[in-house]
Amino acid sequence: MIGHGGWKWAGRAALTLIVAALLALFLLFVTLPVASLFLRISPEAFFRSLAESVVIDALTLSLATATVSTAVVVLFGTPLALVNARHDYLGREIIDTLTDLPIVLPPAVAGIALLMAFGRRGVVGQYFDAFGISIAFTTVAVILAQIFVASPFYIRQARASFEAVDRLYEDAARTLGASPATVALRITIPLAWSGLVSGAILSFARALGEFGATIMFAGNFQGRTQTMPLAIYTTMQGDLDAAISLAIILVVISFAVIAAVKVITRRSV
Amino acid sequence: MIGHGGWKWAGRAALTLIVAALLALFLLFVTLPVASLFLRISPEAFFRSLAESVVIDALTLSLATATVSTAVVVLFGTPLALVNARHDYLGREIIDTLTDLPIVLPPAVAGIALLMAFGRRGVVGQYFDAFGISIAFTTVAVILAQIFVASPFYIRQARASFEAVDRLYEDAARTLGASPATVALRITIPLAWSGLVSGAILSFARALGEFGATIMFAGNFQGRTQTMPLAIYTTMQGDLDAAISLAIILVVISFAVIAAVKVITRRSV
Amino acid sequence: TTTIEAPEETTLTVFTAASLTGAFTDIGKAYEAQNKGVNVELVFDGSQALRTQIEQGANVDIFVSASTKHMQALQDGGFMNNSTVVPFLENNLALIVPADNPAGIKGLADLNRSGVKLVIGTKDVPFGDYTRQMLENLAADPAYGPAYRDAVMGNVISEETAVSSVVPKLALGEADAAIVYKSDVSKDDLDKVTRLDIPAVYNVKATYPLGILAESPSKTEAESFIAFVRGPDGSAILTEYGFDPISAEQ
Amino acid sequence: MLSVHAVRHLRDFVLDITLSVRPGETLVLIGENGAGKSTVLNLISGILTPDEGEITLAGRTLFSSAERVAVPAENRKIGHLFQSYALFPHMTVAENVAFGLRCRKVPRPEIAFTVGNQLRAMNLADLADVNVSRLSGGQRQRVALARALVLEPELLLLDEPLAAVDMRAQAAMRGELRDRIRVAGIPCIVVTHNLRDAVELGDRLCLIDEGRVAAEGSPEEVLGMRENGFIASFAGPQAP
Amino acid sequence: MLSVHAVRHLRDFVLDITLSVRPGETLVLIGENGAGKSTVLNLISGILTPDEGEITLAGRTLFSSAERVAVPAENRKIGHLFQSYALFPHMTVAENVAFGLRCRKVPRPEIAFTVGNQLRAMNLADLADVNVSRLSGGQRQRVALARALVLEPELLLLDEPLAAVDMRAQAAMRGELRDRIRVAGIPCIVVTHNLRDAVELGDRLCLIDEGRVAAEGSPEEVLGMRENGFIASFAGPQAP
Ligand SMILES: Nc1ncnc2c1ncn2[C@@H]1O[C@H](COP(=O)(O)OP(=O)(O)OP(=O)(O)O)[C@@H](O)[C@H]1O
Ligand SMILES: Nc1ncnc2c1ncn2[C@@H]1O[C@H](COP(=O)(O)OP(=O)(O)OP(=O)(O)O)[C@@H](O)[C@H]1O
Ligand SMILES: [Mg+2]
Ligand SMILES: [Mg+2]
Repeated sequence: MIGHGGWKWAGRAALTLIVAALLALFLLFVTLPVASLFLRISPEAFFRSLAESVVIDALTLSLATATVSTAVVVLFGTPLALVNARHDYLGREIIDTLTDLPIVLPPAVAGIALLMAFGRRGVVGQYFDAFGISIAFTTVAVILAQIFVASPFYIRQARASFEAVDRLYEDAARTLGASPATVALRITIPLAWSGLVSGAILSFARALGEFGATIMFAGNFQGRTQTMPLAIYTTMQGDLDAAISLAIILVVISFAVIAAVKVITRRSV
Repeated sequence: MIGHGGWKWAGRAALTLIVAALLALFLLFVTLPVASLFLRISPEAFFRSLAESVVIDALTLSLATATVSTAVVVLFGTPLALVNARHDYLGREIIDTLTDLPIVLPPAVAGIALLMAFGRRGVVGQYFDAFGISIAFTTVAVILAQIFVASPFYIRQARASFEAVDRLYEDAARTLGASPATVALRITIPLAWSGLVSGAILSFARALGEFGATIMFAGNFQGRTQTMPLAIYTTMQGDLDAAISLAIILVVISFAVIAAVKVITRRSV
Repeated sequence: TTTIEAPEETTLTVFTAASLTGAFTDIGKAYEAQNKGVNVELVFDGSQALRTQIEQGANVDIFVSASTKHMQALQDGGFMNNSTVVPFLENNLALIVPADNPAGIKGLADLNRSGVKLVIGTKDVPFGDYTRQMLENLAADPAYGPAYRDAVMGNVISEETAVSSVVPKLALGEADAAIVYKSDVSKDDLDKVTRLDIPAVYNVKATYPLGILAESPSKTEAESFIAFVRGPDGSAILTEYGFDPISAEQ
Repeated sequence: MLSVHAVRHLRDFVLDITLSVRPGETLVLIGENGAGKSTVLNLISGILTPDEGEITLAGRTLFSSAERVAVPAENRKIGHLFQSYALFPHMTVAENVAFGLRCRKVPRPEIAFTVGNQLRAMNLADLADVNVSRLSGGQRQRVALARALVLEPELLLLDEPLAAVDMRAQAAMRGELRDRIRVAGIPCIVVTHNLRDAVELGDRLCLIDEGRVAAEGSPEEVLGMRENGFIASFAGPQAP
Repeated sequence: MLSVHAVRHLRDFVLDITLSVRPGETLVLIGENGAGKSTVLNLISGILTPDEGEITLAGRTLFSSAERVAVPAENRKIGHLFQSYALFPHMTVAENVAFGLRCRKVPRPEIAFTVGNQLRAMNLADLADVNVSRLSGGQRQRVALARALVLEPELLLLDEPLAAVDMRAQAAMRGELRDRIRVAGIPCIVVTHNLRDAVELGDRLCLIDEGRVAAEGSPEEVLGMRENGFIASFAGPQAP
């Protein structure tokens, strides 16, 4: 299956070519729209946007909140996925499916749901409010919204990766004196590493792009809750081209962050 | 690590309890908002909604389009992920990161990007238009929007699953006379199965919940492009409770579909 | 103008309908420039979303709605300080077409031609509701008639929930025409989209109300801000953005 | 002293074994493929849990269904060489061997020293920094053995420890293994299909058949039971 | 007739081997762990590609760097038993054995018949529907052997084929293997660390050392080279 440039292959070239063409088509389909965005604006307009305070605020907020929410998702999602991958308890599949639900909720509905749960009048939020803690319309709300919508992406992939790890290695580690925590940290997680990174990237990307739940649950306050997608939306009300500039900034920065994460995590394994 | 109800454990109970409590908290966080939605409406209102033609149209359209778009994503994404997992070519990581980009685009921007690529005046769309083919505002546009936003979720997970398959099995299959296609179909894909299913579920769920790109690229027309999320958003403008009913319908149906897929695919392995 | 020297900074949170994004951003800046110590925090979203947020407990001083319906709902719910709620703006519908106008639309009379791709609002959002009222007005006029209305509705390819998803479709030339508010086409977009006025006889006026929230802790500052919006400076900005301010004396 | 009584229901038969091994003694398990030899080792090391029974090692109860005790595998201090090696694929040879010491929080310099010695003793020093996925079959087995031995466990369980090791190294390792066990004075169980292992390592031989002890005794005694078909072919055409 | 000349750069040394095996002949490869025995088999079966060289089997050129030919592994018609078995973990025993026949599009009833025979011949009939992850080590190896043999390949490459098989089955399988190779009249290469395999299966013996052929000849000849330390320990204390 590994290419041998120049060797004779028995009639497999045609198939390879067709597959390659189809894949190129698909790649084109995914990248062309993104590329079209770039055609629309001039480099000057792009760099001008980068210097605006709204953009700087929004970009900082987006990167900070997406990082925090991804960290929370990884912190809680990893043990959850590990438990679900390794322990067979009653109701496991139900919990597994429950954790997926946020994906199907249209984000605006997710925002309403979050308000109804954690808002000042919410099922739980009212008790927080009694202690003077309000969550909605704060930066914390942005993070919660992102956790809510992005967590399934990490958890799902983490579970699949953990399931792919052969138990034999865990058994061997235990006979060598590793406690369950050590087994998880030193054996299972490293062996599932590429899947976990991949899931974290998905989740981070989803958090960065989150719009509907954030604007509903956290509101649209510059510097506090206005992330890049909200800034893009707000700009779009007046100036489509400026909004596209912002979108390109988001795409470029995300691309850079994701690529960097891939390089860093690959090296460390 | 497997529980032994009733056996003495040396001081591990406390740790287990703390972990369990944290996980329960996290689960609560994810499920509580969804549950809050349920508190909001009465069962009668719910069943009344189910019978409305808008809802039936939207639900049918949603399920049909999400199924088609997931199928397309799986069809194209599987070979792409396999190639990226198994072949090391120049630019592989760039292509890999490119396929992720749709996640970070806020959906509305994704919709604009799709218009700019495949719309009447789009980079590619203008040539289609010359042949009298128009994509925007059709059911096809709904499907394209879903493919665009949902494909990264499948491709990313598929690649991680393929990478987790030991090459030894593929080598053994080849010495037994299996062509590369047979190896992929009979060895690699079955061994990566649970990850692939998991990725397809993510992608299906994301397609079902898709709103922003759809309304921008396909518009909002009952029976043609009005999927459930669009119907929910439209209803929300007039009647929040009715919108929540619709959201619950979407959640329940999605839950059922995802659970069914899990059961069916688990059995077949 | 009076400069109120507040001992510490007051923040006024103003929930503003998305269609006022440009105008209120300018107004906010102008007001802050004149009133040191007051920080105007503007939050833009659809009126319906803002209403939901208020109902769910958002801390807001002023609500500026694009429709009387959502304001009324909040008044009925006891969220507003009812005596402060006033209509302050009018807006009219306008027909917009892409700058190069591929379908050659010169006015309402062209909207019923077959093949015209028309985008309007859904009946639940104000601009969609008013569009339907306008079509009824046209149907009642023998010059157009019910057949005209039906043909126009037959040309609708999408019923949008927000203006923000309409204008890009026109700006990118995807649709041939749309009916939105006059003010929805911003200065920046005027090179991509042409606005055609709709005769006043058929047009439907939208009224924008604003008001102070019952729970607002900064009622005096809020009143002062509203006075500014309705005063000469505010009106000038609003007019510039295509709105018709209702003068405070009425 | 290790003493084991364990019952466990397997797919085809019920495994029901009673064994005891004295410190410094090596018990060799022989038997057909699928007789349950590896399962016995798994039950002892704690990878599997018996349905019933009792396992004690050096006075500690590791498992007792009567007292509801089950010491987790990581606290049993048992060195277990798996039949399929189970080397950690994400680590180098040295990291694999160091793993157990790290779990015991041995200081780093001491780990380096101990591991270095162990690798030299097993002729693996050249391979210390090689990733285990790049080893030959026999090299893997030696690494797995080194990984178990370096912990100086209180009991050694070796599942076909020399099957993939080349002949020259086999002879050397067999000698080293025997010496180590004698010196350490710990009990040891070796599973093998190799007559030389049985004769040269075993103080006692135990034939497992369908989950039960079919014969037990000194190598001479057991290998002398020519009436048993398995032993006849194990001992080979010529008498041992 | 198989003839091989292959050069490949490995981590520690350059493998450079020239071999030939006649139909019906069995060549036994012996050598230290890491000498390159498994690598030779991988080069022949097409899992690895030589940097240089030529491989021909029964008149077909399988690989030639001069002619830029590299027949893909799946078209080489070579039965390859891997040292680590490589049984497909998602299939039962019967499905594993049937895999190659299915790839060749043999009709289903014929597959069932052939696989049934093969399983019976290898004493695996009881395990036909068992998932391979539930097999013992020796059972696995037998399944892997059955999977390679059932295809009636034009060349057999067996990497330590009996290492994990129990003694009784070893004797039987060794006999069966020898008969099969004779009857099929195909060349066969066996890697082993077992003296009995070498003596009973091998028509010729070849000692590999650091990627090169260090000695070659009839078993008697090679095992007689007592001056070679490896052979001395391989052949054991008593002469073969
Ligand atoms: N994971 C498992 N699940 C279910 N059954 C298993 C499992 N592993 C092994 N078995 C079955 O249990 C029985 C005993 O297996 P075990 O591995 O203990 O045999 P063994 O004596 O070690 O054989 P070998 O000499 O081939 O290694 C066999 O019948 C085997 O098929
Ligand atoms: N995947 C690999 N990548 C790099 N080097 C490898 C790989 N597999 C094996 N090697 C190295 O190549 C050399 C030859 O290995 P090979 O597996 O052919 O040995 P062998 O003769 O079969 O040994 P054994 O008797 O232990 O099975 C060894 O030094 C080994 O470490
Ligand atoms: Mg075994
Ligand atoms: Mg080998």
